[in-house]
Amino acid sequence: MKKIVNDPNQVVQDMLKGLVAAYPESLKQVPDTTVVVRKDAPVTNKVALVSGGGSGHEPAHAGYVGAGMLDAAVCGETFTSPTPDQVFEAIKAVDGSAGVFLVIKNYTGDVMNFEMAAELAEAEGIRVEKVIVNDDVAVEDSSFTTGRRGIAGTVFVHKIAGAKADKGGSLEEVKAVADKVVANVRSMGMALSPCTVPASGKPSFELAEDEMEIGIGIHGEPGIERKTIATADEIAEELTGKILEDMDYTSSEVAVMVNGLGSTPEMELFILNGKVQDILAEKGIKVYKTFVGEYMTSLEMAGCSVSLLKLDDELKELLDSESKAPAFRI
Amino acid sequence: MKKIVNDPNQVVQDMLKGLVAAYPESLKQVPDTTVVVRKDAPVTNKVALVSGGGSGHEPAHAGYVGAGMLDAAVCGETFTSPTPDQVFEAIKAVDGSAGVFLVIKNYTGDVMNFEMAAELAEAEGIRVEKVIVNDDVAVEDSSFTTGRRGIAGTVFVHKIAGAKADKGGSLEEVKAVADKVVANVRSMGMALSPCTVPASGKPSFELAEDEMEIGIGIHGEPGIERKTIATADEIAEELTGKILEDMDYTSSEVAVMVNGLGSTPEMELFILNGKVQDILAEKGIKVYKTFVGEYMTSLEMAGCSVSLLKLDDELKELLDSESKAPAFRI
Amino acid sequence: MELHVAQALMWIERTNEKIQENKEYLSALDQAIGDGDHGINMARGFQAVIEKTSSSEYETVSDVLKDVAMTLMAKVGGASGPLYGTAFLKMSMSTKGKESVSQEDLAEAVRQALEGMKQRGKATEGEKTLIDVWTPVQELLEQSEDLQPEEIKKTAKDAMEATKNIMATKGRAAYLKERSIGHLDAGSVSSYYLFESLANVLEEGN
Amino acid sequence: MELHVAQALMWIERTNEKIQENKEYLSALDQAIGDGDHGINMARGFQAVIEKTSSSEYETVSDVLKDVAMTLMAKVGGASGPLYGTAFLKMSMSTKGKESVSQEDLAEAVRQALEGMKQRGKATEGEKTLIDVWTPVQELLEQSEDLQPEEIKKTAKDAMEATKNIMATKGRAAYLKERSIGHLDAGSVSSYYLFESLANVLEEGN
Ligand SMILES: Nc1ncnc2c1ncn2[C@@H]1O[C@H](COP(=O)(O)OP(=O)(O)O)[C@@H](O)[C@H]1O
Ligand SMILES: Nc1ncnc2c1ncn2[C@@H]1O[C@H](COP(=O)(O)OP(=O)(O)O)[C@@H](O)[C@H]1O
Ligand SMILES: [Mg+2]
Ligand SMILES: [Mg+2]
Ligand SMILES: [Mg+2]
Ligand SMILES: [Mg+2]
Repeated sequence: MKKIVNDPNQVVQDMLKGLVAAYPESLKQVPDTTVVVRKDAPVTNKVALVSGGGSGHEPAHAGYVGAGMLDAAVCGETFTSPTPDQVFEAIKAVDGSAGVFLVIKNYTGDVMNFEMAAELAEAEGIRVEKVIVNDDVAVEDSSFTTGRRGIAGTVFVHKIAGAKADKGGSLEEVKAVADKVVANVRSMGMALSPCTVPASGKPSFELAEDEMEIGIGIHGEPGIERKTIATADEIAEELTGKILEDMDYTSSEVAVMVNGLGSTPEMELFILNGKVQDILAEKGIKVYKTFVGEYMTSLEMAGCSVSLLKLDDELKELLDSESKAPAFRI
Repeated sequence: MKKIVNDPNQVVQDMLKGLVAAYPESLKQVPDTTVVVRKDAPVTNKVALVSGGGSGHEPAHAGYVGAGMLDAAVCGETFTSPTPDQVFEAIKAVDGSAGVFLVIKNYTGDVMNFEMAAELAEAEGIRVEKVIVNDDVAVEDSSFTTGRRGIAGTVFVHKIAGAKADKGGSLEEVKAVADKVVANVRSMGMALSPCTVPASGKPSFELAEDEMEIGIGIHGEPGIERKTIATADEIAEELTGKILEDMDYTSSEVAVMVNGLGSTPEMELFILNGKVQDILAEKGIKVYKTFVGEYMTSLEMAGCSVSLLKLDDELKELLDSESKAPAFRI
Repeated sequence: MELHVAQALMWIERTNEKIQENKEYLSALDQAIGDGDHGINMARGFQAVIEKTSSSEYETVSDVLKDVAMTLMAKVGGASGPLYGTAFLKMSMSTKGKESVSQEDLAEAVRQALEGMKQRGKATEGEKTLIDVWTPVQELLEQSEDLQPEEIKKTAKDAMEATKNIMATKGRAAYLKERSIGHLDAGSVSSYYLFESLANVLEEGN
Repeated sequence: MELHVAQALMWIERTNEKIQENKEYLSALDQAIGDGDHGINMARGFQAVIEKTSSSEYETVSDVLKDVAMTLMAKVGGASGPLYGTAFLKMSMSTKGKESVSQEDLAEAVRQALEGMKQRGKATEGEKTLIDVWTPVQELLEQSEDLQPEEIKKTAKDAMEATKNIMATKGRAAYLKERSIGHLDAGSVSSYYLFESLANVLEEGN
């Protein structure tokens, strides 16, 4: 394992120190927690957004804290959901009396820990609502199973629900628009190489020199299918195809996100994007806005995901409105 | 070699297609060239900035094209300086009658190709000035050799000279402020793993599992020293120490850039930044602004660089002024 | 068969030892069909538990279990943190006010723990989770009179091993569907350590 | 010894063959002390040169050399592109108007090419660059009467091999300082191919 770290068991605390040191004008850490909040938190009478999850997905989630997006990010151990007490600290730190909205990615751990925190908060009289993001079409969507994972599409939820709250939306309105994003966003990912959690020191899986893993998550879990490595065009076809199979985007307008998982150069993301745009154009799907870069990573995994969000006028306006989060400036 | 590409010999053209498709509202490609310019180029009566170099350093340089930064980026083959005809095309495409300013990184190839283009432009009556960026303290600064390389500090030149031009600075004024940045910026890098140029398919060098390379450039060239891998704190000491040895930053204000070379997770960059900030604080150097992320990469190389720019009031103001470049929004 | 404060503490210590010894093994099991952190999570949690309990004085078993619950809840994270946290919290509540814990009390405590975990995890038996170990152990405690600790161990072990052939429908392993078959469930193995340690402590106490 | 259009074209073809055959080798040499693209750059450039010259009609050697110059300039990039581009441009200018190119003409052309490259690269002899091959070849052409092509080959080869022991002060290899010693300079090897091919063509022409 080759990493720029000190104590592999202290990476999250060390990271947070360096993070708030980088952006002291906009972020602060709640003392003795792994919670990062807006410098001006709590913002009175604004619905506050709290998200988070395991660390290792940077810039998610702390990079999305800022006016127009999140009020707090709760940073768990690497790839491990944060504990309820930490989420509760975040809720208390940002509550501005208009209620707190939780953006949760659909993993058993995240859901349980955030829900327990919500119970603690409600017991103290704080109004809490939530959305559970499950955009990953690689996983079957079934009520009898854990269901779909939340991956890069979550960033659209942060952006759009954050903008709604910023514009004075009520807790119900914020929830309504977040639900709308979740209903309209789909993602699909693939990997060329695994990643190594610092505390474990071992690669998450092994792939031969000519193999790729399709339907990968963002925690180094194995994907749904192992295949011979393909060209960028074929990968674009496969990822986009799976998304379009899942939801009908015909004659709609979309936001596209081509997300790098960690070590895939931007060059390759742009090459992939070229083909994604061609595919959408062929199908008569109009692209309103495109995001190419690292938005939801999996440490130094090589690979990418494609996300499509179907837009209406409300979503477009909220997507375009100002954000001051360090990792998502609009 | 595991990469998301189609034809390894066509990666630059394929990348540019996907890049302008991603940002159609702000970028356009000059037809039949590898030149990316602002959508609204040429901007009349504004000094135009042209930069570029080999590809593989994304978001450099095309990601820095936009109001407030560059007018054009000339994209060479991977790690290979672009040819004079391409640079000349860029100059012609952005010249708005106030002169064209070239930001060149100090590599023999870049310098020669850009200078030849400047000669072609001058022959056509276009006024051209230039700056040669040489921030890398890993390399000895001597007039008898090639001299220092230009690395991540170049991004500060783009930002600040770009802002000066944006505010109506004359060609001479833009050159003066660019020279000031170059005089005040120093960088130093290190790598944990090599990178692979798509057309070559072979890693640029080999490093054992417990080795790191200090004083690395951004083209996969070997560094100046090979060492046993160290902790983040030790790496911060080494990189920052080398910079502080080279220039006296005592009681000055600085901008800090902690730049990832490609596959180093943001988590590690922030861990490094934590220690860099401590070191600067100890020395009484005040940090005005910090940038942590991937600004000047070397494909999927693992590693990082640290840059320090000594600031005065003019540089602060220009650093803070608006930029609409996709990869550098302020 | 009776559990006092000293034995409750010893139960937790033995469990911690097992977890620390098998940290890598638990992570490797989780790696195969999950995200490879179960050993790291449990080791971090039980390390903190031991630090807490070894520096505290306890009057009742319930108090011990409560500290275990709160510490696990705050230190484990992931899926297993809230589940084990809930389990110990329910056991603490169920044994509240009791001087010592009989087999009957334990059966009731484990029943409530299991209920709590099922609710928390929206899981039921047969989904390849730690529920598959807790369920038969709970039934055993409830049904057998004059139970031999050895039987707890055997029941937990058999149940743990049986998770190998189940297809996961809850937890991360569910993403793999059929591919999850043929691997042990990591959480079931850590639950087995818990009951194995309990049995050992009960045996020694006899 | 005399060079006509047909021989100039053959010179370029032979050089191209050498470059394509040794593309990987040139890159490997550049890898060791540079950035590993010299073979890729030269192969891309000469590929384009051949496409251009094989589809064009030429009246003079100077016209051939000009197309070579412009194509290399536009296709190679890096440090070698402007250098070789300048070299061929200077040779084209120097031979302008000549029906055929004598040894004397060639000596003068190479002298001007060398001057142009030195200026362009701000380099001089002994810095471990292709200048170290062009310089002795230029001297040979100028000084020897009735030159045997074999001698060009030998001079270029010796000079190329001698770059191994030089410490680089120009080009990327200069970053390595002492560590650049012990490796051949990639650009000197491609320059050797150029002169080797020239010698072969001249030999055949005799
Ligand atoms: N919904 C659930 N209900 C009950 N147990 C579950 C559930 N999801 C996961 N588990 C248990 O948790 C274990 C995984 O714990 P751990 O690896 O620590 O957390 P995570 O899955 O968040 O990485 C699984 O092996 C399984 O036994
Ligand atoms: N300043 C210079 N003057 C003359 N020749 C040079 C100079 N710099 C580099 N070269 C030559 O160019 C060769 C490298 O070419 P190439 O690898 O194609 O370009 P780059 O160095 O830009 O990657 C070197 O081997 C050397 O012979
Ligand atoms: Mg986990
Ligand atoms: Mg090069
Ligand atoms: Mg796990
Ligand atoms: Mg080279």
